[in-house]
Amino acid sequence: MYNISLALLSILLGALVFFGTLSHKALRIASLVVGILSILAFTFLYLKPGSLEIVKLGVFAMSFNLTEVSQFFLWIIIASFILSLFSLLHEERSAFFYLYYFLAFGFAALTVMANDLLTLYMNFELMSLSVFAILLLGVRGNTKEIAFKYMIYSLVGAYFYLGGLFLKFRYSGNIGFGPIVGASTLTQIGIFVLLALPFLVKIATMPFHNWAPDAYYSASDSFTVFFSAGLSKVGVYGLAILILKTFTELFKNNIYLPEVVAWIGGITALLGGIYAFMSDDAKKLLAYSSISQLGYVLVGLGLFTPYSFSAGIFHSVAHFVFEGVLFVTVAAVIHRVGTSDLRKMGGLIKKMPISFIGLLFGIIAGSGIPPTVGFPGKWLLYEAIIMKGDLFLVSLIFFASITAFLYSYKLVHSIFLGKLHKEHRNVKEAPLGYIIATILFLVPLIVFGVFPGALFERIYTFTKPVFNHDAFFTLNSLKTQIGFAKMTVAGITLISMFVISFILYLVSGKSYRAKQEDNYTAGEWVDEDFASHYAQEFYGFMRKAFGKLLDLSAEKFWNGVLSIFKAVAEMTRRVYTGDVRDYALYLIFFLIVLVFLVGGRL
Amino acid sequence: MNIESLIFYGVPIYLIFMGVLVVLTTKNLFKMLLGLSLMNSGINVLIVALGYVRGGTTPIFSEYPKIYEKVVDPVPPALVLTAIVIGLAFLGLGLSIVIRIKEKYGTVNVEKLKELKW
Amino acid sequence: MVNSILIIAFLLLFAFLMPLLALLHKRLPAVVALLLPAFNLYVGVTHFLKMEFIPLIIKTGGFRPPFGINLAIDHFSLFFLILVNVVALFIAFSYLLEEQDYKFHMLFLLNLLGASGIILTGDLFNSFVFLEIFAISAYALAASKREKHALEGAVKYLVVGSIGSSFYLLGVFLLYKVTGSLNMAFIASSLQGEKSGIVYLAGMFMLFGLFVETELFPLNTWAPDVYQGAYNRIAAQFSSIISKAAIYLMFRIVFFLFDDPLFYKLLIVMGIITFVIAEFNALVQKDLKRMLGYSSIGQMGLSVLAFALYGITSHPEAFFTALLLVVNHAISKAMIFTNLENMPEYVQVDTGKANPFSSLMFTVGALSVMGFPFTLGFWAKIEVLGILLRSNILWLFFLILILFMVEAFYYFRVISNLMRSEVVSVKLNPLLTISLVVFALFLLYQGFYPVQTFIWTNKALNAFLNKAIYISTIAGGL
Amino acid sequence: MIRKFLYFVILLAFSFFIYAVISAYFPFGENTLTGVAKYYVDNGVKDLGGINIITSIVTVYRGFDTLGEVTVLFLSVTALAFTLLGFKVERRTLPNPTLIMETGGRYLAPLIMLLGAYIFLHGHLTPGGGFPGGVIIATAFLLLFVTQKVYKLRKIHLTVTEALAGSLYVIVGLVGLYYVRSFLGNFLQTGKPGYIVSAGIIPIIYLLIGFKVGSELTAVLKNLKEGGDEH
Amino acid sequence: MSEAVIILSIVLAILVVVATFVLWLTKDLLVAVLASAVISLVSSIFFLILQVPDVAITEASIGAALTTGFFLFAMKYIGRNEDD
Repeated sequence: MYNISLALLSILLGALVFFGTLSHKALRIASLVVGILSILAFTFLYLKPGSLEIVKLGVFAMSFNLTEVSQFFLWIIIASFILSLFSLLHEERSAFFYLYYFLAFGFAALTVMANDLLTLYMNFELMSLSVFAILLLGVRGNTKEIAFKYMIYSLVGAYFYLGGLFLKFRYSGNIGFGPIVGASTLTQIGIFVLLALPFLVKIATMPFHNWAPDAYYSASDSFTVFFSAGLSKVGVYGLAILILKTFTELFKNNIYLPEVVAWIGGITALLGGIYAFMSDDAKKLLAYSSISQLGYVLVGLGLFTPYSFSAGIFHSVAHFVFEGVLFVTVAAVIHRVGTSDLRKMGGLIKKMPISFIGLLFGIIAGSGIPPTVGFPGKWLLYEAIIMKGDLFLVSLIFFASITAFLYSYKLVHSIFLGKLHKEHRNVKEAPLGYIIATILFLVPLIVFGVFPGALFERIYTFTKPVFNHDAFFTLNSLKTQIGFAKMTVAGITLISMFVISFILYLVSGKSYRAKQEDNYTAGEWVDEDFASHYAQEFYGFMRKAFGKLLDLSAEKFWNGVLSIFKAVAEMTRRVYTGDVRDYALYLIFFLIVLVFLVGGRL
Repeated sequence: MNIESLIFYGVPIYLIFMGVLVVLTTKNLFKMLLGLSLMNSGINVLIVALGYVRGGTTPIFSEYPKIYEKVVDPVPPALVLTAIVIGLAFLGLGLSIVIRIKEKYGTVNVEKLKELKW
Repeated sequence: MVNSILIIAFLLLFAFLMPLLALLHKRLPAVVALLLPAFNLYVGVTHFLKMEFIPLIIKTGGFRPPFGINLAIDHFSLFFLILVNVVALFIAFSYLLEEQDYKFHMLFLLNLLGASGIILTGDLFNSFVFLEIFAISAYALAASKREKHALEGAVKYLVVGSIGSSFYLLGVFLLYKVTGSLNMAFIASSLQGEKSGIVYLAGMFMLFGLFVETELFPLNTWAPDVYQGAYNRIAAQFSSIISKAAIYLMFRIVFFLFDDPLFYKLLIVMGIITFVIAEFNALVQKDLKRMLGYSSIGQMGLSVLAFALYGITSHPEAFFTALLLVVNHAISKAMIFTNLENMPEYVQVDTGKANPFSSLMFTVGALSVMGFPFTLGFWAKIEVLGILLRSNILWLFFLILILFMVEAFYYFRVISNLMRSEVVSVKLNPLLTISLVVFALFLLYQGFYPVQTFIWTNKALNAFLNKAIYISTIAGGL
Repeated sequence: MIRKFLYFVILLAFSFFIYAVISAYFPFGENTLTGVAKYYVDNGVKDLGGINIITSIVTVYRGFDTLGEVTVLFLSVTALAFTLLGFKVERRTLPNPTLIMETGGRYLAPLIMLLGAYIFLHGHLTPGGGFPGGVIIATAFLLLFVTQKVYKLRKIHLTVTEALAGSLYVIVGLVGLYYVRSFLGNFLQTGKPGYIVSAGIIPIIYLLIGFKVGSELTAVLKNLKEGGDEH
Repeated sequence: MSEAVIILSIVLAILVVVATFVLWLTKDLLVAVLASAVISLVSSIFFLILQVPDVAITEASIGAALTTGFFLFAMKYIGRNEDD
């Protein structure tokens, strides 16, 4: 039994769901359930690491190998896929959507399992293609343009990757993940940039990010769970594998490259956060938050110290968990409310309590508060940067995490708190699938928060050969040269603080419980249709502060590049004047040129 | 250079490039075809002239088995026969297309035949 | 094995008999136009499989070369013969039910005859005759729609092409004057070593004639107009039969007769310029067929570039790449162009209506042209990049890479518009549907497991590279 | 006007350059027959028995070319008819031919046809051959077209003639393939050079070519005169 | 070649040059067609001078007679004037 038949299985399941959807609603749900179960069964029964597998294409043999790293990320992808399927049970899409969905999963799995660069490229391209197809079936916005934008970004990345692949082949003689020997540092850096580009695009690093908000905004809500929590991990995996296996020496010896990569990550984290709390659409906000969180991951990977690297990997898991739960809950809310515009929501806390809990924990984790999964990674990352001594970067990250607080608060407040809109009076709790997914997401959110060691020892297995550092963690505590954190203690302290404040709130004098409808503004009644919801101009003042910053957009830059190409084309096409005499003139002049090329020999 | 080569090489080459010149400078498709046929006949004459042998006779041995020792190269005429017929064929097709263009566009002026460009 | 001169003989015979057949029954010409490519295909495949490495000489007129005209058949020519006839069979089969005057099928057959003759013949002037046959039939086919745009494109092609072929004739005759023979092998054997200047002049004249047919810049100015104006099947014929036969002749002549760096350098420059300009122009086109036409031109330039790289660096892979590109482009473009038949309401690049099936077929073909993984084009693209890198021209490598991105850009723009365009249900032509599916499956299968293509291409490659054997087999007698 | 003159000067200079090159490499008149030409001149009559070497080359040695050439002509006729398909012409506005023209044309045309037949029958003995003969026959019809007030020619006759002639040409080639294992090979006795019945298949081929060319070119003239046939 | 032939061919060459100029510069297509007929006639005489009577006959019949006929028939639809 081969690992890669997971892809085959997913294709089969895709076909199954396809026909199920064509036939009947119940059959669709049934086949989806079958899909969940069979993938789970395959994962737990058959997936076995460390077995090299070859698929002969006649002239080229695709080689797959499930190493520790691959396995680590494969688990994330499978988990996010299955959890997103739970919420997908309640979405009714065209049959092709499900087919592409399973295909995307299958090729993502193959990409992660790939054992050489070309195999990785082939499956990566097909993954992008199926995601492109899914985005074409999106639900909001101008899906045509958005899908096209996504495809072009990933294709440009992939083509440069191909160039890098060939350069690596030229210098090292193979297309495996092995190191490049005997090439100058500059060449290596160039090859690294080329090879890393598609993955940077996938994790939406600035300035390659502007496909992401639109794509997340337009795509189907359940797919975004998989998209953000699962598929972005392919990018993380690619970067990790490149840094771990191919460019280790480069990152060890060169002093500038890690700094630069880390700084790009930091800037991404900060700007992503700012854009996040500036955006008024729930999914765009989450998209930017995802971008910013992946910025942390990039900082961790790029900085290339044992702690930072482990922190990056760990934080990518954390990203999977809390972005997953955020997207699921928001998807639930959108499923019920019918809009993704934050300004049209509010006060849903009584209506959808479980979703509220889920989202609350999600944002707590997202802002990195113990005892949630968001904390250990960030803590370790801070430690690593401080040990590296790059204080500017520390401050950058610090500001970034402040923005995380801001957008988290905006999210929870404008959806669940504040005044209830009257058309939402009879909104019910989210359907079962969403609830299950939320709860399933909450488990790792707490567990890995309290016992990060469980993850860190997996990570340790593949960071140790590179850094050969000794273990810095126990099951529930982290210890570096300059700091020590025990998750249970930190968790208990925070929880106790919560409890104390709650008790104070209870014992402190009488409090009038206002209904969600009756709000006062300056001591006067407001009639129903007056929108007193605070989300109208949430953080409006910030817009003044960051005005200039918000104006600069990478989109403009890329459009400029495109317009340069088009200008060249406008020039070249002028040659084809529709006049026959001009054509004959070209002929004759070309003939003269040819004869004068011979010239000397005559 | 001697006068013969000036005539029998120069005139055909001149014809070729006059044909090209007519194509380059006229606005009229019909006249363009005239120029092309001019070019063709120029090339034919040039080919035959290249095969000429001074003092040679035509390779028709009327009183066989006597074989004349100096005959002109018999291959170029064979090729030129083909080339002439091909030129005729080309001309017929070109004329029919030009007639249809006159029917559709109402003109054979190439400056008005610029609907497909860029 | 069937005597392969029967290919040409039967094509001629039935072309001549076509009026009488049309008198017998209205449908008969279409059927004949379907049967003859099948026969050619049978002959070609049997020869390709059974033939030894030594080229086969078939003399006409009862005289051995160089006195009589001979057909020289080796795996290389058979490769192209099979390619051309496969596409012809595909087109003829797809349009079997189409209402057309019998003269149209006659022109189709004669065009195929010209292509096959160019591919099979071993005589230079004979190649000129066949070149004229297929050029003139191509003019007529380009005009066969008999509407404004078709006629305009046709007349442009006519003027440009006739100038080109006249100079080709002149070049051929100059070669005759130099070597005293018209047989390719004899000319090649007497042109080995140091060449006099007039040979270069003759070569330039001949190439000048061929560049028009192979759509190289700046002699390809007619091509986009023809592609835009003509019927879809004619556009497919242009991009998959006519230009391919011409490029075959160019390969053979340049490599056999004028094996000289000057010509290879020239071809490299032409190829690069053609590819760049064609891709850039395709980027800003509004009309879909014109865009596809520019893309075809670009592919021709790319394959010529690969071939010329072989001449410079003498890596056999380069020429292998050229052949692979030719095959991939022939099949995928034939697919795309004939598929346009199914989406008549989609003429602009970014607006229109289409039905899902034809959108899918377009996507498959476009992916193969772009060289997406698991299509045949992928291997071609890989080979191109590999050979560019191997010949140590990094700037060219990255230029081609960026142009691939441009190509992907305009194709995916069309694809994303097609997928989201509003659905209309057109009545699909069943035969066309079948053949489209067959070709699509071929592209995908060969993309996944390209062994057959590689083996056959390799055989053709070996036959082509051993020109010593070719020359000695034919010219050894003298 | 300036442009015209500029082009003229450039092309003149270029043509002079070409002229210089060619006359430098191949001085006019000084060439000795080498290669195939020499072979043809020496053994042509022996091989085929036709005393007109050019004819022998055209029909047998390079007969394949000639077949192709016939094909080109046929192709252009087809293409012309196809392009003019459904092309309507208004009745011609030329003045009616006078009595002299009509009578003269009527009596001249058969003679011209006879001349054409003579030319392509004696192709292997005298200058001329199938193509000029056919063309001359066609010119006879041209004369009739121009001079006769009403001259109707059934399309079907032309079609059948050219189809039969062309296919017979190919069949002659195939017979050669069957008998002498070579397409268009000479499978007849070469006979005694200089006589009308000699030179193997050359007269046959020229006969067929004559008929074919004549009918084709007549068809072209008919199409050009009366517009395309409607579909 | 003998003197007379050379003189003749010089005269013909001058005739050709004149005819080409007429063909090039005239606005009347009929004149142009006649000029091209003259040119092909002259070239057929050249063929005769160059000792290839076969080609001469063919060129005379095709180039001079038939091609001119084609052009004249076609001109019926196209019109005499170049500028329209």
